Amino acid sequence: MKKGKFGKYGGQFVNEILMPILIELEAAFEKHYPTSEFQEKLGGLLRDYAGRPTPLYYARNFSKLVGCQVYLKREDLVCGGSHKLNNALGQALLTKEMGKSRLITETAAGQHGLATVMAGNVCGLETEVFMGVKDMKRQASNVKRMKLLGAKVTPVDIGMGVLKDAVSDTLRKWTACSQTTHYLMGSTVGPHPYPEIVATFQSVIGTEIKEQILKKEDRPPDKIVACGSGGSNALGAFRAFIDNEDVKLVFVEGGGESLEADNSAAAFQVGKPGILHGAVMQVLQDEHGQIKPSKTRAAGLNYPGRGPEISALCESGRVKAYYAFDKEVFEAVKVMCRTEGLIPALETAHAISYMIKHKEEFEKGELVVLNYSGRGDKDLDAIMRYFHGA
Amino acid sequence: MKKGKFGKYGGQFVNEILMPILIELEAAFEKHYPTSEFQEKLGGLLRDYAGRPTPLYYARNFSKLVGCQVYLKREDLVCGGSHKLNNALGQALLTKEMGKSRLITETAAGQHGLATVMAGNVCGLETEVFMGVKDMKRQASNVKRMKLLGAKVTPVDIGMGVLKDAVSDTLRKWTACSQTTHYLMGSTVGPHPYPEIVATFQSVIGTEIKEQILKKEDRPPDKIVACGSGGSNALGAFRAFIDNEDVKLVFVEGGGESLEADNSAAAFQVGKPGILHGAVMQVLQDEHGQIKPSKTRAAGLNYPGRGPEISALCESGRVKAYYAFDKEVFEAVKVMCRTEGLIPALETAHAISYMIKHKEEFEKGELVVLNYSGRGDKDLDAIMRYFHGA
Amino acid sequence: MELEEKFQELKMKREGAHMPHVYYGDPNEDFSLKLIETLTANGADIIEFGIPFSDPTADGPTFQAVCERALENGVTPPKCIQGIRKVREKGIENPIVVTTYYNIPYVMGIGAFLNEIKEAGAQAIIVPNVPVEEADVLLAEGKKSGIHTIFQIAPTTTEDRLKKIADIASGFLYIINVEGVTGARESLADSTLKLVQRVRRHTNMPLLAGFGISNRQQASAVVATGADGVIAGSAYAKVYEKNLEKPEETLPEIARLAAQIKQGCIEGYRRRQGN
Amino acid sequence: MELEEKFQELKMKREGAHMPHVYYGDPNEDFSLKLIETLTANGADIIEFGIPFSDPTADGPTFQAVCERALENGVTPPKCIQGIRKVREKGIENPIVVTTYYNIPYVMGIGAFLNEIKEAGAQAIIVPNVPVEEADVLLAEGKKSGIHTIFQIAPTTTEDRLKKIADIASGFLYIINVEGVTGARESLADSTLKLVQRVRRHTNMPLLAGFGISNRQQASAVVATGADGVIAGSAYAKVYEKNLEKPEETLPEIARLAAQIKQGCIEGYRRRQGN
Ligand SMILES: Cc1ncc(COP(=O)(O)O)c(C=O)c1O
Ligand SMILES: Cc1ncc(COP(=O)(O)O)c(C=O)c1O
Repeated sequence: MKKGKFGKYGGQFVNEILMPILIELEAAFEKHYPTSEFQEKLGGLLRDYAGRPTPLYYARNFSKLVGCQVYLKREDLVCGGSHKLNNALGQALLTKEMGKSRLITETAAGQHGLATVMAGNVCGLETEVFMGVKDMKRQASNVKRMKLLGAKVTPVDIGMGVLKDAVSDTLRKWTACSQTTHYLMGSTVGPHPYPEIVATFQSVIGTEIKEQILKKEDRPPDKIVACGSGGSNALGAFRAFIDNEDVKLVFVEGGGESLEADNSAAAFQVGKPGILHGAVMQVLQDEHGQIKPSKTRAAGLNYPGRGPEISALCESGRVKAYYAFDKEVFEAVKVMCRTEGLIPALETAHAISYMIKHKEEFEKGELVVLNYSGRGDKDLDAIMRYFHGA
Repeated sequence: MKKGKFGKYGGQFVNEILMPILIELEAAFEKHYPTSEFQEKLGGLLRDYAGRPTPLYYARNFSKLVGCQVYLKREDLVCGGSHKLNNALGQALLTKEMGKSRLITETAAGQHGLATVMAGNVCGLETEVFMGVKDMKRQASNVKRMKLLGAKVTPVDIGMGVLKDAVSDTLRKWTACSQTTHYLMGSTVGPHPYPEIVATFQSVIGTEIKEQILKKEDRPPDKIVACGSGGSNALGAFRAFIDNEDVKLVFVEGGGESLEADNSAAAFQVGKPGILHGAVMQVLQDEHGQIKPSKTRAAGLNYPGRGPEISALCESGRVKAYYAFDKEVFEAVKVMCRTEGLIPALETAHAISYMIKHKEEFEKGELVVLNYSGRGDKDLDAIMRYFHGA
Repeated sequence: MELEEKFQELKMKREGAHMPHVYYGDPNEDFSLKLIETLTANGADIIEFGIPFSDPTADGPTFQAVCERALENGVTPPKCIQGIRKVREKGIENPIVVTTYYNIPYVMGIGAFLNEIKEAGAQAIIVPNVPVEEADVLLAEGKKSGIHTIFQIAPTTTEDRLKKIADIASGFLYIINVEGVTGARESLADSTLKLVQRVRRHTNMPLLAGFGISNRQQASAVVATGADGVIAGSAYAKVYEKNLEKPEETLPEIARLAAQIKQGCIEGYRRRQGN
Repeated sequence: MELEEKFQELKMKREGAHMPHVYYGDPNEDFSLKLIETLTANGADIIEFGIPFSDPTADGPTFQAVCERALENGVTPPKCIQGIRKVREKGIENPIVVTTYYNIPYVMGIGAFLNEIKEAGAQAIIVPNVPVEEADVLLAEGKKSGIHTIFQIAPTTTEDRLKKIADIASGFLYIINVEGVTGARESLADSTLKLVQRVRRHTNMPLLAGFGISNRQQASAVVATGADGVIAGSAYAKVYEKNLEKPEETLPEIARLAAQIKQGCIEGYRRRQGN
């Protein structure tokens, strides 16, 4: 298959201005990533700055509740509170290698923006983060964090003021500064080579899972469950297991309020293949190909497209796609709080909700790894408002 | 020396009601802690739930700024965002062994309260957290977290509504329920055996530092710097090095606004030995022995007493006591944000401030480990308000 | 008057002892003196004279507020010791037992402190946050200055400890009725009664039971099971705190309450002896 | 009229080409038709006919707002194609180059889409988010339906890519003046001029330069250095967006602007030829 293509998905559907930059990026990635020097630097930062390896935690109380053996892959313990830093550190190092001095990116939940500033500061790069005005309100605490860390946070008030609009605007801004500035894409979306780069940097998750579960259980898991939108935490967890068909892979997207009208982010349920932000993806759109806004309370899942690789994996049936509604998600937050003392991110709570909803189906000995992608500190106000009003 | 005594400090100055409970606790600790079963359970939780070992991160940019080699011991990466969980997990397990079903505690920054609920939930114990009304306002987000996790958070509005008052009230409440309930003391304070228990559970920090620094630098550090109040994170980091006089130990307490009047928490500067909350400690008090309230913007350092062990170590000169003023602390937060992309807790920023203030004194090759006790998410609003007003 | 004498006298009179607990200086020194006068005039046998402390961890909300007010009003340990003198100057001869938290004597110097209160006219000291394990200095210095060290016994106290405490105690033993802090309570648990009986097996020393006693019935019940008297404190503070502007106006009510509790002590004593 | 014919005609007339860019349907279809009429009546040689897309990532704020308004008003790709027909019905014969983002033809089917616009009267297509690497289908289907695929060349384009693009391009080449998105700009960088010269070394194909052109001077300068014409789009939208209630009232101003830019194209052409 052609580089950057995942079946019919993927590609490089960008303006000519950016093509040379993408080619340069791909070359830089292929040149530097495999070197032991790069691996050492990245490995060192992942270990000492980000806190890897993250634990694989046997959630005894939660397991009892859902009737099988559940391990949580603790990406919430990564510095900054989510898996996003794995990728940000990798790309920031790459940016240094390319001799660029600035990072731009967009963010919805703020987790990726935060990770980008952190990685930028460590590597001595300036950072500008584009963020939809609506998301800036919803994730106000992460905006504060980014600003405190020295990022320029630029509000995006076009469209609905959410992630889709921020990505569009960042792509535009990038065309004007791509020679000095790297667009640090935050998920396995965008034009090639981004999906590949991001998945590669995130695949440390699955590599660790593999080693850890063998040590603990002496066998691979029966199932890996991950939430997702672009798919970076899911692919990060899945990639090491894709060739082993015995390991079932489950992807949970944002159901929003309902699958009807424009109240969902469930692109695998109500979207179809289309081209957005540089690639063919499964995407929410109308009959004529106009992209539709997504809707979910989890800002980090609020994107109308699924990345090319996860799109292809779901189409082929290798990965099963599910969704969780907002209401179920908030309940799942509570369950995890009470059983394990952990406040999950609303995104992560989608995967948790899947486990709760399907608990009748699990067999007692079934071994499930839930990729616990992030902590819920950023969602604290939304969660409190949901349960206690105001 | 008598058990529970550190020179003239320490002891068991409690009501007769509690003495049998303290004796039982000491016995339980001595019986269970050394067993391989307990060690395994605790080790497992520390590793898989809390995320230990925490990294020892070489802070390149910060090192350049202060002119020596600074490693950060990343306790901010412990689940919940500070070192507090190390101790909470240990005591929660001990509570189970003692056959008790409830935990009570107090908290100022909310970090220890949070750690207690988390540990409680994991071990299947109910939790009630006492918190000064003033602290509840200052650390509102941690109050939300604790409640979400299912803790009963009981406001304490006696005195100034801060930690000292909460400790007093928790001690009182404990006398009424000590048969079923364990008081999970959050720092190396209180009557024997608490200072010993807490220091023991926290000493995992220093044990890790020792191993990690030898691996990285092939020699022990020249200096270890830690902030503190009761002293748990400091002793946790120091204990493994106390016998090695070549390793200088620095303890940084809350200077508050100024050392004058009642505007400080610097008990080593303006306090004297006295008896509070069950032990002889260095403590802020008036000429007649009435305990004075402490003052600092760092809720977690806002306690008038220094634990017995750290009191003795500072008195003997083994540990050097410094302090940082609020203003310097906020500036230190900014420096760490910009150099390393990390937002420190206001408490931790005291240790950072020490490094910045004394940068002229460090030698180039000097090897300093800064015990990075917690992340600043809980202080985000206070920090933003300080720098941007409102 | 020495404690021994007082207990001897009460035995003769076939009465249980009543020891009211007053924190000196709330809401002002003058009132405290009048309060003590009223109490002794209405059946109080021994005065527990509290020196307010900033962090009274063994005290409930009522006495916490009492201490806070007294300290805000500028009461200091030296003023309190002066207060003991004033009580004596008024001609009140009942034994005085000073209560305070350990930091107060610790800062002044234990020996100096005990000498001072002795000189001012006190007979004993209660330090609720000093258990036997930490009592060496207090005991030694107490012996030197002739001040009894009073120890407490709680429902949680083991047989082992009970014995240890009984061995070194002098003056009397303070029986803590309930697991908890000072403060008036609606009903007294059976455990108090059991505890009194349990302690009795170890010592013939007078036993005064406190914590939670606020009326005649409780006093009577506790003395009937074997205590030699009761301690009531918060119950009185609860009366005068309702009128802190003119606390003197509550003295008649306090007088009645004191008389009733004393009455309970008398009744209880006689019930115990079977008549 | 075919593109080749138009360029032949302009060569004869010694004029640079002016291609205004209009997103169809903003603020309504009627106005768009009048706008196109006005432009062609005032010197527009080729019409770049935009089909609005929800996420026009190569467009600046002016055209983003244009697309958003048009979509809100219910404009759809089929209505746009119908719009091309209406232009032809009005007797306007200038070549029409359709511009849209790739998802629009992708969803309809590339072949079907190209056939439809061809049938409606278009001569070429620009898809700003399809670089040569992704252009196979577009080229193949374009050949089948007789629609030129127009490629863009940017300041970042390497010699390598320039050659590749020049090899497969047909109709004309679209020179992107600046690194950035569409939108009127105050001044044009020297880089444009250099880029035109650079491209000229690889091809004799007509070169139209766009992005940032909003006046006669810019048009003249760009054509003078070797471009065969200029593209202006946002500059016109910026005129009528000031009066969206009655955009027709802005048509005289638009007419003047179009005439001036065309004048610049003519001047530039003659300056280039040295007279
Ligand atoms: C905690 C968390 N989980 C999941 C996601 C979804 O992103 P992805 O699909 O790339 O993993 C986000 C995005 O912000 C996130 O913050
Ligand atoms: C992050 C952090 N550091 C330090 C402290 C001070 O406590 P200790 O002296 O016990 O380490 C606290 C207390 O809450 C804290 O939250």
